Amino acid sequence: MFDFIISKYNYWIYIVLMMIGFYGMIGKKNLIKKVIGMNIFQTAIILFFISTAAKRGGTLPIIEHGHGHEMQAIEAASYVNPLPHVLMLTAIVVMVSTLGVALAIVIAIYKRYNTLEEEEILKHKI
Amino acid sequence: MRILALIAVIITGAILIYGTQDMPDWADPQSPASTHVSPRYIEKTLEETATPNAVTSVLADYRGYDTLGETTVIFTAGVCCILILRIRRRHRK
Amino acid sequence: MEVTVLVQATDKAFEILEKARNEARELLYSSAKLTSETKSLAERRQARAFLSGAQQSKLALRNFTIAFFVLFAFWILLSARFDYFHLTLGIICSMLVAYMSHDLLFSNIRLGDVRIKARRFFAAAPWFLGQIFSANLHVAYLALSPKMPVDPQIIRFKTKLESDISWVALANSITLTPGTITVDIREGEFFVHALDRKVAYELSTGQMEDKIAHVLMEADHVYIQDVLDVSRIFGALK
Amino acid sequence: MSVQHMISIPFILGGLFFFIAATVGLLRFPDFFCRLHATGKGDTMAVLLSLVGLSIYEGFSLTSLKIIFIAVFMFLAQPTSTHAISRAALRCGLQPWTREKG
Amino acid sequence: MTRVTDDIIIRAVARILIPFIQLYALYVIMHGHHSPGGGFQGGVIMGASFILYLLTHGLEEAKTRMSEIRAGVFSSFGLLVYSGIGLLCLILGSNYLDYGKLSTVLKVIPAQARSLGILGVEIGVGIAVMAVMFSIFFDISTGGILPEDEEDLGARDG
Amino acid sequence: MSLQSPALAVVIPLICAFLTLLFGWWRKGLCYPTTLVALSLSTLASLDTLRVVITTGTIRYHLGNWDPPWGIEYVVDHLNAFVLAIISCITFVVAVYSKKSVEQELPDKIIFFYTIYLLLVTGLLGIIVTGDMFNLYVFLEIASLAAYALIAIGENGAPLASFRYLIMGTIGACFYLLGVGYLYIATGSLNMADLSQLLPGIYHSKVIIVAFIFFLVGIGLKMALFPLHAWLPDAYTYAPSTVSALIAPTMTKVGAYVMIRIFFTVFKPYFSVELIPVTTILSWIAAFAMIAGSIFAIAQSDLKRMLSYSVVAQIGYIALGIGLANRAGLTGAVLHILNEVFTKGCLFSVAGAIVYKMGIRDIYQFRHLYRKMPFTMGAFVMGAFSMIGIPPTLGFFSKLYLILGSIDARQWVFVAVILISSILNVIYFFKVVETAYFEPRDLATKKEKEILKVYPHNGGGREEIAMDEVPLSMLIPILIMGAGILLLGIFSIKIISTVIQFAIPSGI
Amino acid sequence: MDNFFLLLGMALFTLVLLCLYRGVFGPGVLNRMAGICAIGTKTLVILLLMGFIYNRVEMFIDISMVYAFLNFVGTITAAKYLEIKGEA
Amino acid sequence: MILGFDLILLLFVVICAVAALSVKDLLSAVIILGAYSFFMCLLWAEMGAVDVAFTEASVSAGIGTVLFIAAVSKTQRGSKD
Repeated sequence: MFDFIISKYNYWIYIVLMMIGFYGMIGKKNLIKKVIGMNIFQTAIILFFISTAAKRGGTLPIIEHGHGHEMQAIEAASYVNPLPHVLMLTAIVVMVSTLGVALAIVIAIYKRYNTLEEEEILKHKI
Repeated sequence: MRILALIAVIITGAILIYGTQDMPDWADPQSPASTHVSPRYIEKTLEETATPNAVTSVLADYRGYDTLGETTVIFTAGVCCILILRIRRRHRK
Repeated sequence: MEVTVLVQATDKAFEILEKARNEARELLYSSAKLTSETKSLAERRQARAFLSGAQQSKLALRNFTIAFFVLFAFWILLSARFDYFHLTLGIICSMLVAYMSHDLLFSNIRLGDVRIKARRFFAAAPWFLGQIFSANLHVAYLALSPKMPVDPQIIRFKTKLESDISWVALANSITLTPGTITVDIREGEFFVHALDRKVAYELSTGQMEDKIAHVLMEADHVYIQDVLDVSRIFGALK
Repeated sequence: MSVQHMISIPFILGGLFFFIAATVGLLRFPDFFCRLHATGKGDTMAVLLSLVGLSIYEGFSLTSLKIIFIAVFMFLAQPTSTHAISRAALRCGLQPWTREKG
Repeated sequence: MTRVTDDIIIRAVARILIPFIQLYALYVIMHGHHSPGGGFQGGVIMGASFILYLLTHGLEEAKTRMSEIRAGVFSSFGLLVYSGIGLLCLILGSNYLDYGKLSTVLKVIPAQARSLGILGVEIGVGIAVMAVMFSIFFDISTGGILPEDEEDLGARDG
Repeated sequence: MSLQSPALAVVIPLICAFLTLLFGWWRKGLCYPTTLVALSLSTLASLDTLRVVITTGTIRYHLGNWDPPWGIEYVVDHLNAFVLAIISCITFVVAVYSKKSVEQELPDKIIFFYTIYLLLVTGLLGIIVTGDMFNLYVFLEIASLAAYALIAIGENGAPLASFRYLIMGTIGACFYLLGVGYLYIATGSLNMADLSQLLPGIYHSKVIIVAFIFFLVGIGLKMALFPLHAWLPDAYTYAPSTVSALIAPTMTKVGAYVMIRIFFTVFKPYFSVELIPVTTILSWIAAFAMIAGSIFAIAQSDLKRMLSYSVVAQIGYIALGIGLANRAGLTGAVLHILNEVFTKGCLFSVAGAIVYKMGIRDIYQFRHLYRKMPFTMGAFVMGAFSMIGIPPTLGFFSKLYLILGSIDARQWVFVAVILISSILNVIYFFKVVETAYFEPRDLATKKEKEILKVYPHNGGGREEIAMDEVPLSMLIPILIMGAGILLLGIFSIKIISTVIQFAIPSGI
Repeated sequence: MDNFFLLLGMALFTLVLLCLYRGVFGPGVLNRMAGICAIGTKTLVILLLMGFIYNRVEMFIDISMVYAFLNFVGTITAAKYLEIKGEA
Repeated sequence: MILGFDLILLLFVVICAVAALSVKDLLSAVIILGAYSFFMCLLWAEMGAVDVAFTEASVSAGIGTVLFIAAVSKTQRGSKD
């Protein structure tokens, strides 16, 4: 059991982070807090993906002596898996785009209701 | 409401923990994720794209269409911000 | 030795030219007042162009060239690749950045000054480093000693330095040296937070300011600038 | 372990010492302005020493020059950001702590 | 957020740093092949440099370097570079985004052509991201309200 | 060129989106023509794709010329091509419709509106065409971001509705991404075809089950499946009318398409039907959605809100078809997607037209509308018939297939649910039709007199009401959609025999 | 030497934890900013240390440099906010 | 991956996440979120994902924080939870 927990500890932490972010998204009433929760949530998922890429004894996915003349055989096992990194680069971009749009909408809401608390906005009777 | 959120969060966490049990160990070099598709990227990146950085070659070439989508996403975000916020103020004179 | 002699000489020159400088400054102010009465931005811009006119346009190209070389050196430092492809890229990129922001990097520069400045800077650098080191020991002593003998206070003094770069140098040096950080600058007046009275007293002797003025050629600079400006303004007014 | 490495170690340890001093200062000093003394000065020196040590360890190359460049950059940026924060604090109306007021 | 700071130190330091940050951003874009980085990261840093300029020198002066109209045009232009390279491959008779086909135009081996294609794509991404980052910050920090005497993107009627 | 048409269908709107921004900076009036050209070209490309698929079978298009598990590929089979064609057609028609409405509602934002419009279409088409799990996520985000922004520029509570949609949509997209990650960690592949070959070996792994659950929840959020639909009514109600007419027919249906794709292509029917009983659960949820959505719709007096709840109910129909997981049921689901797209497009366009002409949305103010806008109301009636399922229209056939599917599955409850839901549909649509057509002319109650005072142009009273139809650029698209419902209904057997019967995933 | 760097990194992390105390609990925004600024400088060194442990310093220098740049930008922004709006 | 660093950083990340969500002052929350992003960046650099770390350092920690602060300056700073 202990071994089981130790061998996957990165995943446990990502689950904890994801729960924190998820709670921030649906449990908090302040709109900016929701956006912060969203940020944490998405980062947690990125952490999960990067964790899948990790490889014991692997180094960065940038080929050493890449531009040299000697073309040695490249061992795939000695480099970290690059594919999740690529996916997560895209996901980070999506994250920041969503962040920008969310903040723009928050500002639009604030212009209209002059508050950021969801309950107070609902009192306005939309 | 807050209790409901907490319950939803805990259910999600429980499902995730349930799913994690069957995952390969962390940083296992023999996991399917590291053996099925990805080795080719590392082994062939120099040969096929003349780019030592495997991440760049995958990003812009092997999966270049994703990157086009990614750039479109950010472009969309920029135009969205303009669309939502920007107001043209009339000339006073 | 040489350094102190130079300092004294420049200080002398400074004193001698103080009077002429004040007169020239009054003239400048009055002309600036005249121009500021013209309200519209375009006219003001024109007036500014008139005042700094020919020198500015001549300097733009030189600024660009110098900025280009500095940036290209920076590129080489970053890139560490010497094949033709990357060097060409470097030249293009440096030119691009130099074109975009040459007026940011060097607003007003003379080649002759740079050499002297560099020499003086390297002459003064050990002193600065020593100051910084002692500052850190001071902080470490304060932080680690059980009694923590701090007696903070804010002092203020007026500086005689003029250009913004020398203000920056002074403010950052004050921040890095023992027991003081620059908190605010309002119209040439420095607000400094000092950790105890002793450093506050040391600061008010103005040793730091003199050093900075010397290194950045503020004293000589004022002299040369005055001569140039006065003649130009007189010429313009006549 | 070559001579180069031997020389680099004291630098790095010196950097570590100043880091410790700065952190302790950050925690112990009585008010915000005094804490800024710790971060503004201590960290700058510590970063300088550590980076110089690391660049000595790396040996003479463009890489080590780059490391030195980071140190130079920090020398410019760190006091400036300290100044910016402290100025903001003063503009906010934060009163400095003095021994008389306690 | 868009007013000029009256702090001369921050302004001067920003003035000195901005060209270096910009050159660094270009370096990051161009050296995505050999070290971490690439179009996106470089574009973000470039955008950050303009944001720093906007923060320290105020809106009016920042507009002389990067206005919202230029940002809009640049963002479209960057994406056009990317999709244009893709279309070029398609016109040359291969699939969309197959840079290997560019070797017929560039007169190099296909692997090298792919490398150059990646570079071109990265430049496009960098331009677009730089402009969009500035644009988003511009909109959020001003709340989208443009100054009076400015012409908005598309103020002219057709 | 027809080999390239799947890529062109997506890339042309994308490139034209940038061009729209550039042209708009030059001349504002160029935006609308550019949009039309882009969408018509895209529609042609997608119709060409459909033709190629029908004649030669599945198209596999390798982007960047890399082989599938390594690169991204487009896989266009019958299902894809069919959905691609209908989505691109409807977006084109709505684009034609949009001109006047946008000029009235959003005069300042025309350039950005059309840019985002094209980007939304790009996203939707990209989702449909792709054969790669992660690529789908990227395009899903493009479409979603565009939708958030388009909804946020509406009136009243639009920003808040859009913000809620954003939060819910982000949760959905992230759950989807998490599902992709779980599949990736278990198999190491992202390609749908590759996954469907690798997955059967590890169907009993807990990782796969969790991934499936996350797909279900994530896509359920995106397609507003019943308990997760909370964001939808507000968002569709407050959005500008063109936006409602664009998003309501497309977004949720694309979600439904993704659900079919993942349930039956990525996971084999063996997994989703037999191994875990998720389709059974889905069909029960769908049954609740049908009833609840219709009941909510009855309670509304705002036309757009009523239609929004109707969307929830109709999503229930589609989900029921997916949940039944047999040939007739899936045929019904795919046919109902077609029906939904055209009907909801028509109905929301009519709602937009009424807002454009009269400025009213409350259905109790629709008195004598048929005299003022006979063609528009005719199209509305056609849409309502299709929603209810009156025989020659498309809705009848889709419901028929759903009922057949239920009978096949021996689920008599669902037959009853479909019938009850149809009756509820009759109730809420008849309310509108009654007010607009059959309300006696001189029987204005006190309340209605008040309303007439507020809206004096609503023709009330005894005087003869002149015909006052919307401009042609709005009317023609509405009529096309209205006629489309009828024609497609008449030719539905033909459609099923040429396309849909091949679109049913193998193994069912 | 790797172990030396590892130990050094651990020591720096301990310091970061102490700074994080100021960052999380520090009364008011300003103290938090000071704490997080202090974290920034330490992180920069840690990044370089990681580079030495991986034996690929030249890759990590870039990150460390961008870190330094953007930390500066962030601090200036926050300071400007406080300057305009005041501590409330 | 460097095991010791990994564990410590995961701890930091969780602390920062909790703090960012529980602080009442939005500006503080945003600044702590910046620190969270910095730790994430370190974590990824430590796992060998240099490109992702680079992106995170530039995007989340740089632009993200700046955008958040700009948004807070355009709205209000207090929060009820």
